[in-house]
This record gives sequence, C-alpha cells and structure tokens, in this order.
Amino acid sequence: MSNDTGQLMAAVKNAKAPDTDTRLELYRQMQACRMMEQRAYDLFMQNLIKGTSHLALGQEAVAAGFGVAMREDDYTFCTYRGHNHTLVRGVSMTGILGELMGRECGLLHGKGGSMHLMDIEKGAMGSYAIIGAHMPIAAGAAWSAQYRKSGQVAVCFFGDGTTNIGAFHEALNFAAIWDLPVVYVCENNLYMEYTPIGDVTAVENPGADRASAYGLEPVLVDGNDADTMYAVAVAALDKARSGGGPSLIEVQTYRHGGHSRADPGKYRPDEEVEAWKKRDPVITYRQRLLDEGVDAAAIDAIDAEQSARVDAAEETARNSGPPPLESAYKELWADGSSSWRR
Amino acid sequence: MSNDTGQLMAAVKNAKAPDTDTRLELYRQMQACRMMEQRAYDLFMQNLIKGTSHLALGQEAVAAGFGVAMREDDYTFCTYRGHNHTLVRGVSMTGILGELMGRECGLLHGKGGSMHLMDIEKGAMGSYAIIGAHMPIAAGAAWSAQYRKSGQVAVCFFGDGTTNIGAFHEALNFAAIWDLPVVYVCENNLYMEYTPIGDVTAVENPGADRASAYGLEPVLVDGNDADTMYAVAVAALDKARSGGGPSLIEVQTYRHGGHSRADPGKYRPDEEVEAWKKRDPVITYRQRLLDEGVDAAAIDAIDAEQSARVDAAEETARNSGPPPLESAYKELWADGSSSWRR
Amino acid sequence: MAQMSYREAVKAAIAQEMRRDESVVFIGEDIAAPGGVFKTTEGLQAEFGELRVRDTPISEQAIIGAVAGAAMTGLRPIAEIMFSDFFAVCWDIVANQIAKTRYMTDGQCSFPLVIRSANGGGSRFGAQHSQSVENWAMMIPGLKVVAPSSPADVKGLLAAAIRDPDPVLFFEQKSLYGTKGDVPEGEHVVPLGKANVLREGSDVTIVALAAMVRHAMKAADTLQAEHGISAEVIDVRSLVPLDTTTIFESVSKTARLVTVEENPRLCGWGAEISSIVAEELFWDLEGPIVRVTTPHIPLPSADALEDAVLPSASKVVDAVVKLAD
Amino acid sequence: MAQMSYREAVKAAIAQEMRRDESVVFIGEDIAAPGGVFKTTEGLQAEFGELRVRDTPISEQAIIGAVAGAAMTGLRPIAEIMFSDFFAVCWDIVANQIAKTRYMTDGQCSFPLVIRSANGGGSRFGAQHSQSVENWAMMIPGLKVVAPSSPADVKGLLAAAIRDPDPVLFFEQKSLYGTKGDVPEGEHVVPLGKANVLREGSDVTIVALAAMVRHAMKAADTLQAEHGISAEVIDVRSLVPLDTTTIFESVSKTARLVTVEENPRLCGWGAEISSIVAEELFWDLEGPIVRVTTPHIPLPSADALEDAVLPSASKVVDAVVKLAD
Ligand SMILES: Cc1ncc(C[n+]2csc(CCOP(=O)(O)OP(=O)(O)O)c2C)c(N)n1
Ligand SMILES: Cc1ncc(C[n+]2csc(CCOP(=O)(O)OP(=O)(O)O)c2C)c(N)n1
Ligand SMILES: [Mg+2]
Ligand SMILES: [Mg+2]
Repeated sequence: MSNDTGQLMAAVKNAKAPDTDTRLELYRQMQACRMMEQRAYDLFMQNLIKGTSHLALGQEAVAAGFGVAMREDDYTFCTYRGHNHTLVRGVSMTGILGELMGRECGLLHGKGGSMHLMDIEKGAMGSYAIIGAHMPIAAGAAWSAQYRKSGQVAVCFFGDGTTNIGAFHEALNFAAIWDLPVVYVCENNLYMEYTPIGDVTAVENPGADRASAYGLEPVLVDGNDADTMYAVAVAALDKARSGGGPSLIEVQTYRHGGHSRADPGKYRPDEEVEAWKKRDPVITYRQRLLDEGVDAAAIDAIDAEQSARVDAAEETARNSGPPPLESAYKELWADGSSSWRR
Repeated sequence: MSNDTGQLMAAVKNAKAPDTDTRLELYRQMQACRMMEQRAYDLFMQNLIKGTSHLALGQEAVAAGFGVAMREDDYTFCTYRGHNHTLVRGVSMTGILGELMGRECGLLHGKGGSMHLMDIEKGAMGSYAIIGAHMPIAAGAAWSAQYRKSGQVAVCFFGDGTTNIGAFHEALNFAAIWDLPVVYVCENNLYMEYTPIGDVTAVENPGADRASAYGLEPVLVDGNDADTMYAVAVAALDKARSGGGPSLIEVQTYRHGGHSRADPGKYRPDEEVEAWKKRDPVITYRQRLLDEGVDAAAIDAIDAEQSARVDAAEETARNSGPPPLESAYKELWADGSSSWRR
Repeated sequence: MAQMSYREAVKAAIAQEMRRDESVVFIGEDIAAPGGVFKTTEGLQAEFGELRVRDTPISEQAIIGAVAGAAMTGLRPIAEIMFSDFFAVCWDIVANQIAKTRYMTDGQCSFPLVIRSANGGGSRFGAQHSQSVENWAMMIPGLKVVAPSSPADVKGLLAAAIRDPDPVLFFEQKSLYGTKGDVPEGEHVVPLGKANVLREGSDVTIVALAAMVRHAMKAADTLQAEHGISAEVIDVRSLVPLDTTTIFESVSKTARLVTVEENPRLCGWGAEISSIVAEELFWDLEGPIVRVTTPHIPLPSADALEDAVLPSASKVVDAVVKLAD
Repeated sequence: MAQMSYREAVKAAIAQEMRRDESVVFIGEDIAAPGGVFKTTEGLQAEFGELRVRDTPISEQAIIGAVAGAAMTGLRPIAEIMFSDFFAVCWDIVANQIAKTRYMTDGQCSFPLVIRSANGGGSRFGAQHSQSVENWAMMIPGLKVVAPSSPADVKGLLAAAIRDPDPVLFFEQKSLYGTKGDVPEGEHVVPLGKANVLREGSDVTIVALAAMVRHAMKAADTLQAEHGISAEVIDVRSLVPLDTTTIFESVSKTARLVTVEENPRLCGWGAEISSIVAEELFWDLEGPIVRVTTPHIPLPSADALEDAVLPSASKVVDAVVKLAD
C-alpha cells in the first residue's frame, strides 16, 4: 500500500463534523438498523423467520454514513448481509421484516427472502447472495448512469472475503478503465464466514492494499465511526459524480454476532469480541453526540421513534398472510408469466 | 508499483552471462522455436493446417530462457500460444506439427489441435485455450509438488490480456497464501488480440503493477533477451524450489505476426512493428554470441541442425495419415471408453 | 429482398435497432474498432460512436455484469461473448443473477438485454471453442434462447431479441457465418417463440436448429428421392419460448419424430422435446422418438474426426429410414 | 450396521478413504477448522492434519483449478463447493478444463478428483442457494455425476467416487443432511453406475434421485394402499454412468414410466431418461412417459411458496393415477 493518502484520505482527514441535523440523521439510521436487526434476531428465535439470515449488527455506521450522504436517485448494491444498506435508502421496514418472514407484505412478496432484498423505487438495486456477482453489476448501473448523463452514482458494499474472488478483480479494472461513477465499499469485519481473513488473503488490508492494482488510491478508514463514514462517502460520491471515476474504500468494522443464524461465532477470541463491542458504533456515537452537546431529548426521541417503528413493522408483518400460491408462477418474464412454451 | 527491486530484480541485475554451452542451448531452443513456427505458418498457407493457430514468432526468448533453466520434472502450463513453451521441454517437433495438421502422429492424435498441446511425460502439462483457466490449475500442480515434497516447480505462461480476468486474481492470491512453488510469467506483447492492452487495463504494467496486490515483488524484465530470461527463470525457480513461494514476472515482448491465422495484425503502427523487429530475440542473440566471441561454426551448426529437424518433422507429419475414426470415441474416461451408460 | 450473409445480418440487425433506439448499446471484446473476430460487427463503432459500441478487457464477468446493471437501469444493452464456450467463465451472472433477479423480486426489474455468441463446431477449433451450448441456456429458468439458421432469421430474430423485455441468449452458429440468403429490405423483425415449418411432409417430423437445419433439409430431399419418405422439417429457432404448438401439429400429422441436435447427447434440447411429446402426444405416435446428436463427447479438432462425430444429413437419413422400417 | 446421519456419512467416507490413501487431500471454504457450514466435515482436520484438510479463500476457480492440477500430478483431491449454485462461478474449470482435458489429450492424463456440493431446495434459502443442478453436470461429457439418497449410499458412493479415476461431481442433498439410516460397519464402497431398485412393483416404474426418492417411496405406499397400483421405485443414484439396464428391465415389466426430478423442467435428467426410453423401449410402453419436476422457475424462498412448487409425494401420486386412468 502506497503512503500517498490521496484525495479521499485527505478529505476524511480534513472533514469537519457534520451539522447537528445530519448527525441526528446518522444516529437515526444507525438506531433503525440496530433495532431492526435485533428484532430480526428475536423473530428467528421464535422461528418466525425460516431459512437463513445474515445480520449486520455492529456494522451500522457504514450503511448509515452512505445512506445519509447518497442522493435519492443513487444506486445501492449490497449482499445477503444487506438489510441495513437497504433500510437506509428509505425502504419500508415492514417490507423488510415481512420479506424475512416470508409474508405477503414482504418487499418481494416472499419470493426473495433475507438474502435478496430489493426496492428499485428507492434505488436499493438488490442484495446478491453469490459472492462478488454484484460488483460488475454495480459497474453496469454506473455505466448506464454515465451514458445517460444522469449524475447518479452506484455504491456497492461487500465483505473482506469477497476481495479474493475473480469478479472483484474484473469489476474494479472495468470500473477504472471506463471511469465509472461507482464507489466500492469493502466492509472488513475480519472474517469470511468462520475463517479469519488473514488466513486466506495475501495482503494485510484486503481492499486498501489492492487499490493500486487498479490505479486507485488506497483508502482505509474506521467503519465504526459514523462521522468518518459520512465524510468518506461524501468525498467518494462527489468524486464519482464529478467524473473522477471509481473508488475502493476499505472500512474496518466488526459483526457482533455470528456469520449467519446457524453460527454462534465461537471461533472468535473473547477479547476480540469485547474490544469491538466497546467500539459499538451506535453506543459510541450516541455518547459522542451527548458529549458534544446535542440535546439528549432529541436523541431519546429518536430511540423511541425507531423502537415504535420496529414494533409497528413487526406487528404488520405478523398479521400479513403467506403470499398467494399463484405468485410462485408469476413474474419470471416481463409479461408477468412464467410460461416457457407457446 | 513499488520502487523496491527485491530478490528477483536483484538477481537479474547481478546475473553474469551464462556459460557458452548454456548460451548455445538458449540459442538452439530459440532457433528451434523460430523455425518450427515459421514452418507452421507455411503449412497454413498451404491449407495443411486447418482451424486456427496462434504463433509466438518474436517471443522465443521467453520460452527458451525458462525451458533451459527448468528441471526435467518441472511442470509447464501454457496457452493456445504455447507451441514454443511445449517444444522447449523436449517434446517431439513431429508430434507438434502433426497435431497442428490433425494427423495420427500428432501429440494428441488429432484430438486436441493447435491450442491444446500436451506431453505429460515431458512435464508439458497442457495448453489451455480459455483465458485464465490454467493459472489456478498450475497452482494446483504446485500444491501437489509441495504436498509430495518433490521439489518440482510449476511455470505458467500467459499474456497481458489475461491479467484482467478473474482467474488470474484468484490463482495469484491462492498461490501466495499457500507459498506454492509456481512461477507466473506474464508475456506482455502489448495486445490482447486486436486491442492495445493499455486501452483495457487500469495500470501501465499489467503484471508488475499488480504484484503487490498479492504481496509479491514487482518484476519487469526484457522478454526479448534470452540471457535476462534465463537469469530471471533461474532466480524464480530457485526461490520456488527453496520454499520461497510464487513469483509473478512480467516480461516485455512482441509477436511479429497477427494474433492468429485470421489476423494480419494491421491495427499495429508500422513503426512499432519495425522497432520490435529490430529487437528480434533470435537475431540479436545470434549477433551477441558472435560479438562476444562464440565460434561462428557452432552457431551455424545449430541453424543447420534445427533446419533439418523441422524438415524431417514436416516430412513425417505429412506422411502420417488422419487419426483412426474410432479414436474419436475413446479416452473420455480412464477406462479408455466414452460410454455414459451401463 | 437483399442477398446477405449470416455474418452481415448480425450487423444489420444491430444497426437497425441502434438507429431506432438510443438506449441500445453494445460491448464486447474486439467488437468495436476491430469489428469482431468473426467480422460480424464491422463499422458499428464508426456509425454509432465510441460510447455506444465499446471494446472491453477479457473480463466476461464484467461484461455480463455491466449489461445486467445497465439493463436494470434503463438501457437495452447487447454483449458479445466471443465463443459460447466462454459462457462458462461468466455463468453465475447469466444463470444466477440475470435469469433469477426478476423472479426473486417479484417483477421489480427487468433485464432487456441480449447476449450474442458464436456457437457450435465444424471449424476445427477443438473442444474449447466448438461447443453447442444452447442446452446450457435452455435449462436455466429465466433465459430466452434463440438460434437462427438463416441470414433472414439472424436479422429478424436478433432485432426481436433486442426489443424483447427479457434476457435473450442469442446463439450464432459459427459454421454458418459465411452462408448467404435473402433478407427482406427495410425493417425486419421476426417474433420470438415461433418455429418455422421449412418443408411440409406427411411421414415423419424432423425438428432441427441452427446448423442442423440444413442437414435436416438435405436429408429430407434424400428421403423423398431415395426412400419415398415424406419428411416435414421444422426449424425450432427458439428453444425458449418453445413453439410446442407447431411441433404438436406436425407430429399429430406424421406420427413420427426425429430431433437433430448439435449439442452432445445428455440433456440436450432434443431430450426435452422428446419428453414433452412422449408425455403429451404419446397416443399419436406410431414409432419411437429418435434423437440424432453429437455423441456424448467433447469435439475433437482434426477435420476427419470432427466430421465423423457431428450430425450430418446422412445420419439423419439413416435414423429416419430405420424408424420407418 | 450403524445408525448414522446423511451428514455424518460424508465425513465417514472421507475419513475412510483418507486413512487408506495418503494421496487423498481435501480443500474448501470453511471445511477444515470450522468443519463445514453444514457440519459435514467436523474433525477431519484434527485427524488428518492441516496439510491434508485445508481451508481456502472464497475463490472457487482457484479451488477447482487446484484440485484439477493436483489430480493431474498424482493426488486424489476432494473439493467442496459449498452450495451447488456456486458451480456457476467456476464452471469453466469444471466443464471446459477438467471434463475435456483427458479426451483432448487422448488419454495422457486423468482427473481422479471429487467435487462435493450441497444441492437442492426445501431449506428456504432462496433462488441462489437452493438449486438442483445435477443436470448441469450431466450435460457435460467427461463428468461423472452421483447423487445419493441415503446415509449408506453417501458413504459407499462417496468412497467409490474418491477411488474412481475420473472426475466425479457428488451432489449431497441439503434437505437430507439430518436424515438417518443404517450404514454397514467397516469398509463400505458402493460401485458407481448401478441404480437401486428400492421397491418392486408391476404397474408403473417411478425413477427418482436424491431427495425425490423418499417422495417416490411415499407415493408408492399411497398408490398401493389407496389406488391398488403397484409401483416399482428406482433410485437412479448415478446419472453418469447411467444404469439404463436396470431402468429398462423395470419398464419392460411395468410398461409405464414416471420420473421425479427436483431440477427445473427444461433439459432435466428426466428428459434424458424419457428420451432414451421413448427411443429404445417405445414398443414396450403402454402409456405416456410422465415427468414430475419443479416447474421451470427459480425457487421462491417463503416456506409456503417453496413447498408449493417442489415435487411431493402427492404430486407423484396424482401423476401416476392420471397415467393409469
Ligand atoms: C461464490 C460464493 N462462494 C461462497 C459463498 C458462501 N459464503 C457466503 S457469505 C461468505 C463469506 C463472505 O465473507 P465476506 O465477504 O467477508 O462478507 P461478510 O459475510 O463478512 O459480510 C461465504 C463464503 C457464496 N455465497 N458465494
Ligand atoms: C475467457 C476467454 N475470453 C476470450 C477469449 C478469446 N481470446 C483468445 S486469445 C485472446 C487475447 C489474449 O491476450 P493475451 O492474454 O495478451 O495473450 P496473447 O494472445 O497476446 O498471447 C482472447 C481475448 C478466450 N480464449 N477466453
Ligand atoms: Mg467479512
Ligand atoms: Mg498479449
């Protein structure tokens, strides 16, 4: 990794704290994510969510920083661990929890599930469950924006483990040579499933240490700090929107729970978990706002508001029925059908 | 690309010229390649070779440098442009020309063709025609050598264009984390088919500028200089054999003709072609040997010997019949059959 | 009518559609400045500019990912995969992403894109550049699959594929690029999902696709001339949607079915058609359903071997004669 | 006999073969220290060490390339592809390299390797983690394809696959991992290419695979009890090599064939078997060949929807009853 900090690192370094409204919005989004994911966990335990699910508890600052910084018509591409990235685009929480529960009110009416949330109206362009695939697809959306001169930017989130798959490499080279308005965000949470990322990666920082292979600035920032995430998001979005091409941003963060429902996460040293929990992005940010004089009542109001929101979303989802069986035979094709014959 | 020259670049810089026998052997191998490929071209023109073929005229020093430096039981993995890499392992020229012509005497009895030469007895582990695929396969052979503690090294040749496909990335990371005894040799001949490599690659040196993404030393050397190629080959093979892990070596070279039979190569500026022809690896090396006092008779003898060898190979191949039709139904399975039913 | 080669018809279709619709863009390896390794796209970049017709790196996942993302966001992109064998390096994005995302999201987005590719054998290119992989595509729910046999159909079906709101894999048979035929002047569009009865007959139905169509037609001539057997020949043209109506009409009449596939035997498209007929039209059949296919082997490269294993008119004749016995 | 789960049988087979043959090595994502995401390989690294059982990065092309290169050079490697859907990200190395290289080189090298993968639906994992892709493998010449339905067959067939000199794709049905059954004590190897007649019957042959076998068996019970129909049930077990002998014997006797496939309809393995029977055993048939399959759609994730579209015992009963009418 080069020592040159370049444009994005400089922007982060020089960034002033956002104004209070923005900070409260960052806090609101993080708290929404936190509470929703915790509720999703509870619903699993009650067997109301089947299959699998990958929670991003602990990684809220990344989604929030970008969500708040993005323009309404920007595009988000994320993974199976994408509930937060989807929610912060203004997507219905009922739709998300309903989808996890396989209900008619789900965003995809139960046809996608936890790993495939999408709300195209909100620019949430889908959650992709096969490692790496969404990286070139995000480049394609950025190419389309560039061609249409729409000024939109595509933001693509993925994990540390994803940096070792071929699609990562192809997407970054492709984005770089066409100067595409796409921001690649590598959320390094230290593990690919149950395996420490260092065991399977030739460099220390799986994203930042590879940026130069695509002629890009190495960017490595604290993913648990919402202000930092917001600053780097603003800088990368600006750069992309003004024709400066793609960025690859590695953020350091941690998931509080296991990889997925089936995983208690026991392979992680207790001290490591403890150390990262001390850096909980929601709790530390709350404290920072208080410390820096933000009105406690405003913060409490957000907590109450989001708590009520989650309750309401769960309630609606619980009361929603299973999707109609006919829907399984619909919408394979644009004509609404799934017929393969004439 | 880091400025640190590291172990391989240092070895190249400090290398003394090889002894005369080695130099004559380098010359012999280059001349054999040169004459065989020219003959292949002629046989095309006579429609005795069908389908397609990708000649490596101009790139002989790379194959020769490695061929001479490799141990007999080392492994070579190459591409459709792999006639030279195959030949220098001591493979029958008749077998190669026969295969190109689809004759029974062909290395693969006509079942593989120009793009798929293999002679496993000689360590020529195959020529692979889908870009990138052989890179992880070479890693696999190296892993096997490491596991068997055989001291063998796998050498894998590929082009500049190949550095943009996913398999390149996966293979290099994989080789690096397992410290595999494999040497990746990127022959940068400036073009991927008809497209200048710079148009489609985010970095200037497609191999060397990416080495650091795998924790490897950036290595960039003159691929038209047989002494240099020999020196870098010796250094990389030593490193791999002694447990030092993989290398990624970019060599700068040029193909004199088009990409394949169908291509006259008109997209290349005349001056560029001229400039590189002046750096013809066979002619310049011949001159260097003469200049440095090697006996002209020895050199002439090699020319005559290789010329006779090509003539003999062509003659035998011409006289060989088409492969027996039954062979098309054989050797899908290890039992020799191609039956899918019981 | 204009005489045009199969190769030229590719360009004609793309040009026709690019002229009428700004949202049509086209990317691939060596397709722009170089005009394609099969010279199918010469002049397109000159006419439509560097932004609409672009060369890419050797990054098939990026190429297919790019057209996927573009199709989701308002464009109608076309990608070239140089040889259809290379679908294997980007199959995830084709089969798992593009094919499934509309369904998974219950219709939130469409993929109005076309992936063109040179398919099939007969060119002595060896096993990794000669496959017929239309069955790879047919087996994936969510992909439309088209394979034309004539220049007119190349132009008309490719135009229709570009206009189609769903992803279409368009297989151009590389052994046909040099063949010529009449193509209607002016705008020409042939709807997807309609098989073409190329020759009427009463004794047996021969169903074929792409390069196999000419073998079927030649076989039909021979069958008539030498065996007094009247064969109906159907060019399937589109595997998805599949025109079972036309096939059923024919088989109800002839009571005998022979399929001619270039793909290797197991799980080829002929198996699917055979199984549909064996299920739904069983009582109309008066004899076995026979499949003529490439044997279940990779393709050898030597000309003698490749010719020996690919289906041919005479193999079709033999199959029909045996059936009629 | 020992009681063992389908999951445990995977480990038992690998351990059995690793004990007898030093050249057997095993790699994959999270298979070593973590014991596999489906807990199929727990304890193997502890017993056989870090060099023989190794975790890899998320690099399926590297994983499959590595076992290919190792198999060519003297090892007998096993790779895990975590979910069979992910074959799409490494399909080139599977289908174009491993499957073809022996043939192309006229037998110069073999690929004695096994790729195990968790296959199939029923777990509410959604469209990208639930596919049955055994037909993807069957259609590629040069791959052997095995899919066991019981713990005993998991152990015996996986052991045979490891010993086999050719590349075997071994599909473990993820919905069966928790099921239990008797497994012979001591060394247990079941030859590839032999179908298993699980129940004899005289009126109809039901051919099934993997998770579909239990539906077929249950359907046979119901058919007997409620409709007086005697069904013979065959577990195909191995798609390549395919035991047409056993299938033919049965269909010659029953004159009726129903296939039960989990893969989506088009070009499924049932189509191939149907087409073989329609061609070679036509005159023995007394009724249509019926295929029960997942419809030609991706799998929806909600439990209600997934259950509605997957084949079930009652769908098999319905198909047979209709056929017998
Ligand atoms: C091609 C592919 N291989 C393997 C998997 C299984 N898998 C799902 S998540 C995961 C780990 C991903 O790690 P990382 O990229 O760090 O993301 P994180 O889960 O930590 O957010 C793996 C291996 C997959 N979904 N796709
Ligand atoms: C996956 C794949 N994509 C495309 C091709 C077609 N193709 C064959 S050679 C080639 C160019 C390769 O360029 P480079 O790696 O520089 O090697 P060179 O031919 O110059 O030796 C291409 C695109 C292929 N064989 N495989
Ligand atoms: Mg991670
Ligand atoms: Mg090149």
